Amino acid sequence: MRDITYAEAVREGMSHAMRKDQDVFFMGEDIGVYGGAFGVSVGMLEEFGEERVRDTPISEGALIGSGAGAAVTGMRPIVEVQFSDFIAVGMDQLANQAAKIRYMFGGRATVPMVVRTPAGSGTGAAAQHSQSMEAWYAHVPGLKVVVPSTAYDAKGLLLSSIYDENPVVFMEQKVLYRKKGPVPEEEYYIPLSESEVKREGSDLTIVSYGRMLPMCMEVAQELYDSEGINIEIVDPRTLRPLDVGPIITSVAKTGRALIVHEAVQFGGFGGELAAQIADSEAFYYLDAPIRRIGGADSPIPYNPNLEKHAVPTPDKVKAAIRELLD
Amino acid sequence: MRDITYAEAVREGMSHAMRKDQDVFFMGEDIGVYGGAFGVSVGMLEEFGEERVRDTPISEGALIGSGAGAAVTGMRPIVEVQFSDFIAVGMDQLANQAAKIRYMFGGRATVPMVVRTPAGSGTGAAAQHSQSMEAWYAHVPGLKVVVPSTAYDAKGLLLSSIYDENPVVFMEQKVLYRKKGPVPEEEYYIPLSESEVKREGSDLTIVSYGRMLPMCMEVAQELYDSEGINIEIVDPRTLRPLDVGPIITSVAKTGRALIVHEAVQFGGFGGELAAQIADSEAFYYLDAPIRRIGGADSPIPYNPNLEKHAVPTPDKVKAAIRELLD
Amino acid sequence: SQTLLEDDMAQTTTPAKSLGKEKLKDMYMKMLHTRNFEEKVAYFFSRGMVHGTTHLYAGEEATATGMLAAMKDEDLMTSTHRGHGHLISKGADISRMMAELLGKDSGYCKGKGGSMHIADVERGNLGANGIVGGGIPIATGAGITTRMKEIDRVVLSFFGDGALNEGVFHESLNLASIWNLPVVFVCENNQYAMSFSRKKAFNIEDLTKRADAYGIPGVNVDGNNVFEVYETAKWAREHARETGPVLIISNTYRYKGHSKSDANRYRTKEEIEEWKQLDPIPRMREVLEQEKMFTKKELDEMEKEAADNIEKAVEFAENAEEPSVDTLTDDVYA
Amino acid sequence: SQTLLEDDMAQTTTPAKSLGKEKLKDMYMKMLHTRNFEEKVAYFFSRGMVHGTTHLYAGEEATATGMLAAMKDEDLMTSTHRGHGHLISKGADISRMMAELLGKDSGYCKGKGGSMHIADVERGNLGANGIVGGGIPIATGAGITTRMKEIDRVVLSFFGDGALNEGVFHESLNLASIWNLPVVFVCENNQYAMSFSRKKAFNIEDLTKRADAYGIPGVNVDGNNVFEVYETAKWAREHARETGPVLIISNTYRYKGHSKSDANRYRTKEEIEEWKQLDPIPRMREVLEQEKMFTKKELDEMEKEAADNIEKAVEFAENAEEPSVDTLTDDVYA
Ligand SMILES: Cc1ncc(C[n+]2csc(CCOP(=O)(O)OP(=O)(O)O)c2C)c(N)n1
Ligand SMILES: Cc1ncc(C[n+]2csc(CCOP(=O)(O)OP(=O)(O)O)c2C)c(N)n1
Ligand SMILES: [Mg+2]
Ligand SMILES: [Mg+2]
Repeated sequence: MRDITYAEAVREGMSHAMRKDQDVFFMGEDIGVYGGAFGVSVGMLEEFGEERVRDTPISEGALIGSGAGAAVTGMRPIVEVQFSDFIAVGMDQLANQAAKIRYMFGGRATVPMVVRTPAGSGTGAAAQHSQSMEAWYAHVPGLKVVVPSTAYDAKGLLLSSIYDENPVVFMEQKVLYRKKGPVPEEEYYIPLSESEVKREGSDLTIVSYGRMLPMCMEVAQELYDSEGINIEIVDPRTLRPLDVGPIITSVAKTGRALIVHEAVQFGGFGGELAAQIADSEAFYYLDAPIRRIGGADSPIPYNPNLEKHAVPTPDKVKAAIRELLD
Repeated sequence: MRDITYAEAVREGMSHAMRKDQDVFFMGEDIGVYGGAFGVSVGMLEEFGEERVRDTPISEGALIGSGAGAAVTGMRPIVEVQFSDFIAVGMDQLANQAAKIRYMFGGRATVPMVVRTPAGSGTGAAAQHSQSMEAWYAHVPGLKVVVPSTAYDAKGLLLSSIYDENPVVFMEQKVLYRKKGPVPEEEYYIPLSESEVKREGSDLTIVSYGRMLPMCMEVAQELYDSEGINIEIVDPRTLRPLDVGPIITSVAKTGRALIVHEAVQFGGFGGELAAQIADSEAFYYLDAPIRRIGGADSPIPYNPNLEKHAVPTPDKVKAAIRELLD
Repeated sequence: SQTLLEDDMAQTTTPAKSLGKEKLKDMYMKMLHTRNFEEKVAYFFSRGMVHGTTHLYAGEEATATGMLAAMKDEDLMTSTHRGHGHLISKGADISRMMAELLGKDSGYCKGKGGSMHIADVERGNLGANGIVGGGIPIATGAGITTRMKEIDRVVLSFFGDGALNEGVFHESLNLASIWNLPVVFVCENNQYAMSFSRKKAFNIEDLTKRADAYGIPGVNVDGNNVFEVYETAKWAREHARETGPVLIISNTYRYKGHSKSDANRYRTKEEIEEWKQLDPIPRMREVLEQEKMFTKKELDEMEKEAADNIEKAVEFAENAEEPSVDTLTDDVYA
Repeated sequence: SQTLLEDDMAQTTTPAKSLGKEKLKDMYMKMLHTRNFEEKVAYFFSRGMVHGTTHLYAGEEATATGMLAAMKDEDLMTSTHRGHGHLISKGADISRMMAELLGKDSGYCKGKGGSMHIADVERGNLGANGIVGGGIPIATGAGITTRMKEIDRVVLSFFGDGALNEGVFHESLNLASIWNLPVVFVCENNQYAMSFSRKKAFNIEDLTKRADAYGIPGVNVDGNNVFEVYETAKWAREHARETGPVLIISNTYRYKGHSKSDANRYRTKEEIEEWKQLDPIPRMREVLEQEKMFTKKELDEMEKEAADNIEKAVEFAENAEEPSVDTLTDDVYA
């Protein structure tokens, strides 16, 4: 299997679907000739033409809302929001319209739309271009929320998202865009709402996703190599609807849970994860408190050093592991 | 002390501030001659005039954003968003502008604005007029989030919110608007970020706020009267910044924690509460899993019976208490 | 763009005859059904027999009926919080509408949507909307589908004068314009957004200036004259199909309070009475009589039939089943 | 509204003399500072010496300088992601700007904001903004304060052509209009929103039609002619103070890529070259020479001085302290 980047994997996922299915189209700001702010869609305008790769004005409300309208009437739009922070501009159309249409209409409509959007900090773009707001979307019944942590997952989860009948917020990870990993050339589907054990271990369970997942994998390997600590890592991949089973099973096995995400810790998705563990049979096996490591309680700062410290670092993760194992 | 309604308490809080301070003004949709969709501001136009009680067009982005702009330049605007669901329309201005201005500007600005908004279901207004989205705001550093559960708290917390130097989302509880309670006539201030033990007990801790608080109080009294179960109830009142101390202390004392809120359970603020308990010294005193009861995993339905079952009911709370004490 | 309401109000522009008896009867019945439906709902609410709130269309019937009479069955529509009239004119089943208002399982939304969310996607009704302006982007998206799939149809998007000041109105009209989408945007200017007068909400007298800002045609129409609305709608449909979007400002008036709890403090009884002189239903009847399309008796019979139909709908709805609590979390996901 | 760019471009409307030497020097220096600042920042970025991204104002200097030269110190301003020029023309300290770009503690935002968030509220700069159109409601709110406190000042709100299609533009201009707020809205139409051509983003040629929709004056101005901008700004300021908001469309062009990573695939070299023929800085210089306000030598000296000042700012910034990691969560709350 060749190695390609996370960004290329996303592009391949979109392209497979657009090649075989005329109902799939793609719209967003600067996705055409510019190739997307992060180069994800380079070449797609040339392959699919202006009708199916639609550059839009800067109008996030109409962008998300017209995606929903196209979806309800038979298309499968892929809507790119250039930075996930800008979803706030179209939040009503996402959360009050797209997410609720099916339910409000008594099940008599579907909204098969994907909102693809790059999330996270690490690019020096500061407070309004660096957020990880998955907790917002994950709180909205009717939405699905997917956060891929590898190139392989990105392609397979994106294809499943495009063919899902519900609105999916697909949160790509900016700083992973250039990270390479093995990805099959052909089309493949990773089912939504299936958590994956990304590393097996027995001493402690880390639940993490997105950009933090590879970081945790490295920390785990390092601690294994240096100290023989044996960490299990579970990646939920889809946050809503959440497949909590493998998380509970893992924590019941290891007796220790550490949750790591980039988003601001307070009110972040880690709260949901901790709460589900704390009210499951795993509770009875806990040998230590359930620990979370999330982002600092501040907007993302510009200064590179501050920015780095605004999100979980390997050092913080190691320190937490040691404390929990103590 | 006379009894007045929760809505009257809110009006009194606003009126005190507007009488003594010309910098305080009030804007929103239909707050003037109409007196507000829930009658909260009846009579205020007459007392304060059109300049200080400003009816606005239906433009939530400009409403919240111009509130922020007025606040940064020296006013203390009270902005009413007619139903809290509509905050989604102006979410960018709230979360990306108002909340972040101070930090982005290196602390060289303040945004003393209150966004008052009625939240919750129970009025038959269905999916787009019934939400409780406190978890969204509580995840945003820079915002404060206040949810008063009594008329007394409403007035005292509102006055503190108006005089706070930060943007505050003040989530009024629709179905409590007509509920009466003792409220002093004079001006008084309840500090933000102070949790209150609303009922003392020893067997189990309920953490609840807003509309669910009085319901939990009734359940607790009933169980005490009928079965001698002695429940302690803590009301955080301000969700961000959270005063978690009294919650931890209480759970450490009772060994059992039940969290009750109206908002959709998955991804709700209860996750944060559960997670903080599960990673505190109270963890070591827990005699049972940490239980949450939140809203159903659906938008709010129209049918009254379904609507009633979409949020925690006394029966569900009682059942959970019995289970935890078992 | 045409001249304003004040000038046009009195005149009927089209010989009704040309529409034919069947069509005219259909239109008149729809207006009657709407009026009777709303009166019945008002009664229910005044007696506390229905849950929630509702926004009644009484007084504005000519807009929905005139617009939809010029549309084809396959045309799509987005509606508003004040949507009963749109639904009835689009051919919705009044019984299932009433059942939805009573929160019943056989209602359009299985009792989950209520008045503000009635939809019937299969028949081209993409839904009422509780968010002011919320349906405008959705209509725009339906326009994208229509163009991409090369379907010969248009999308009709209703919204109020209040919605003209929402950001999504602006964004959507621009998008529809640059992509030449087949959308007929219809602003029902009933002079108020809840309590807020159009005169305070805008610094322009002629709301079609909003169309100029997107380079699309804007037309004022006497929204209480069903024939004028119809003629304009016919033209607009053709323009939308062949060229691109159109904005129609249909100038009309709401008789009832904004919603169930409205003391009407922001307007005068006199103003309401003045507008009632321009009631679209008697005005249509007058034309039908003048042009001798129907006899007085026939028209009286229609009126009775319409009232009876509403009673039947009520009976259906009252006897319909409540949804089971077990369905609470059904239909969140497909 | 005035005629469009294409017609006006060549002519200079004002005798520069009337402004006086001091003012003219100040304006010329600001344009030079801006250009030099941007060239320096471009260099830093091309060498990977700065973090993040940046949006350079080179080519558009006459708009900021002309607008702000007509304003008073006490006037307020909201800026954009492309804000360095606004700041410099508002009189910001170039050293503290540069320090902010390098993320230093003595930068305007203590290194927390960076290029996209430089603000100086005390001196009336209510901030650059990372959200397209994000500053427009804030300017509107500052207009409310100004009217309520009866302060004799105006608010200037800059934004790009791309921002014209954001919902908050629409909502804010309407609000400012109905409340007669003293806001001068300035659209810097540099022909592109990132890669998206104005010609594709709008179905109107004359963007001042957007002003008509709110019943406020709209004026096109040659944004590369600092004198024309200045004259328009003077008029606009008076109108805003006395009557209410104004929309100015300043037609100009950006020389550099949209941000650091831009291959310029959406425009041609020829187009860029054509616009460079209209470079606002030589055009100003030419007028200053023609009207004999300054000698060649004086002008050359100004150019050198401006370049030197930037070097000093760089030196200051490079030697400035990094913020301590302990400050990470400071200044979230007041
Ligand atoms: C985003 C949003 N803001 C406010 C409201 C509350 N609201 C419901 S209807 C209405 C007035 C709407 O006026 P208009 O658009 O003119 O329609 P009309 O009711 O007159 O038919 C308001 C303010 C809402 N439903 N959605
Ligand atoms: C709400 C929002 N959408 C998209 C972006 C990404 N973005 C930044 S600048 C820009 C183009 C802005 O164009 P314009 O307003 O014309 O200003 P210019 O860059 O040309 O000065 C875009 C799309 C953003 N920052 N905010
Ligand atoms: Mg109206
Ligand atoms: Mg531009």
